[in-house]
Amino acid sequence: MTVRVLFFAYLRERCGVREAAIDLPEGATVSDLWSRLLSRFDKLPAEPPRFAVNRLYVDKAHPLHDNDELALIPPVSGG
Amino acid sequence: MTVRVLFFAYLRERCGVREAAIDLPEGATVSDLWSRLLSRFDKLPAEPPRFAVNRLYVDKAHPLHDNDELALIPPVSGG
Amino acid sequence: MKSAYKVTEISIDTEALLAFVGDPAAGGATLFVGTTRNENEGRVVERLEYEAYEAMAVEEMRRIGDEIAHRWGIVAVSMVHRVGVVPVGQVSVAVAVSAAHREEAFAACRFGIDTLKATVPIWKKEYYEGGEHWVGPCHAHGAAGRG
Amino acid sequence: MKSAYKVTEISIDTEALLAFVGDPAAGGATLFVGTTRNENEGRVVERLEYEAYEAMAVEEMRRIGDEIAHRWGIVAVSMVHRVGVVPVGQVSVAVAVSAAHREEAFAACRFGIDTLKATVPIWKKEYYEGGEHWVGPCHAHGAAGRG
Repeated sequence: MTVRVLFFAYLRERCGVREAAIDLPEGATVSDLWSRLLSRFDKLPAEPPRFAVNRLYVDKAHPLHDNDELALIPPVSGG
Repeated sequence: MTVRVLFFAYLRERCGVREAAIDLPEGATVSDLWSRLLSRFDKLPAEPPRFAVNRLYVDKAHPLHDNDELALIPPVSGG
Repeated sequence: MKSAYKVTEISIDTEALLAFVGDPAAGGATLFVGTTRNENEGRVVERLEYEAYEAMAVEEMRRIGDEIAHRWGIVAVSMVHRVGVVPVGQVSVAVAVSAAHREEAFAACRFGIDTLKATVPIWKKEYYEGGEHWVGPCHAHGAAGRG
Repeated sequence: MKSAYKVTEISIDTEALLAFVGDPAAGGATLFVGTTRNENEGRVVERLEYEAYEAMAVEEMRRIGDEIAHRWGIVAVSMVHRVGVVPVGQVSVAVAVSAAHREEAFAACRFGIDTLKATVPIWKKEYYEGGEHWVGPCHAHGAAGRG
């Protein structure tokens, strides 16, 4: 399956990318995806940000599905 | 001395007057003025309203002076 | 501290109020507007009519503003009350406060409207289906006179 | 309950927001606006620039609005956040809530802005004299990468 990953704010600037398509084996979780991202983007910090899948906050155990949209959410600072 | 008395809202409507000039002996207090008003306006309720002298809330013991402006302040309901 | 207080017979311009309290030193502003509701205690309200002891009302608003400035670090405050007829849905009162941070803006605005309603000499007459009356905490207007 | 949520690249029209939440059943409305301050933690701020995960930001605002409606009896709620450059003194965010009574309007508006700041995926970059940085609770943007 393929998951679309979105980068925002300082993560977008550090990694130099707005989005990436990542292939994963069936049954992969957010945690698995994060490991994959760490190996691909060496500017990512070791400490994970918050994650949102299809525009909802989820935890790292959340199972992923084909065509999911996963966003890396650094600490928000709207207002 | 003479004190100018202002009537508002339901007191103005009941007494049918917006203001009145009341003569008082030197040394008179708000309490004395209220007694005078009660004898002159029989539509005034026995229970006194709040009083303001020269646009400041005062208690009944407040001494009056010539040309003071005393307002009868029924329960306020702005907002 | 910037401040402005007014009693007005025309519509309250909330945009002007927000512009007045706006300031480069302010991180936020809280505005409260009171509007005429179409219902009160089960009665269908047609309109409200406000009467003010205008000179004292403005002075009392200023005292509230000074108290706000004393209690909280604020940037600007403004209070406006309308008098005369206020149709359903229209604004009768507005309180705006700006401050460096929102905590102060909220607390000061809330204190402002609460205190205004308790102390500023303004009276509301409610015109409802089938009657009218002066609104008061104790419905004192309904008390019998002595005469 | 009426509600409206938006992310916008142009100036926030607070008058339109107040008009939207206005309703004959509302006794009042509370509006909070966040504005760009000329100073932050001792730095002279020149402007802010906001970035949003727009689709989720609007959904998250809606979730906050639904939570507000669940907790308080309100008449209407609206939230708008601006993205792109917001010069000093201008409005970056606005939350408006109307309700039958002011207690609800204040509590719901305060909850709205507090929760928006904690959960809505929007990021602020501060441009100050001598530099720029992404604003975050832990200044995580300054953390070293692994590579």
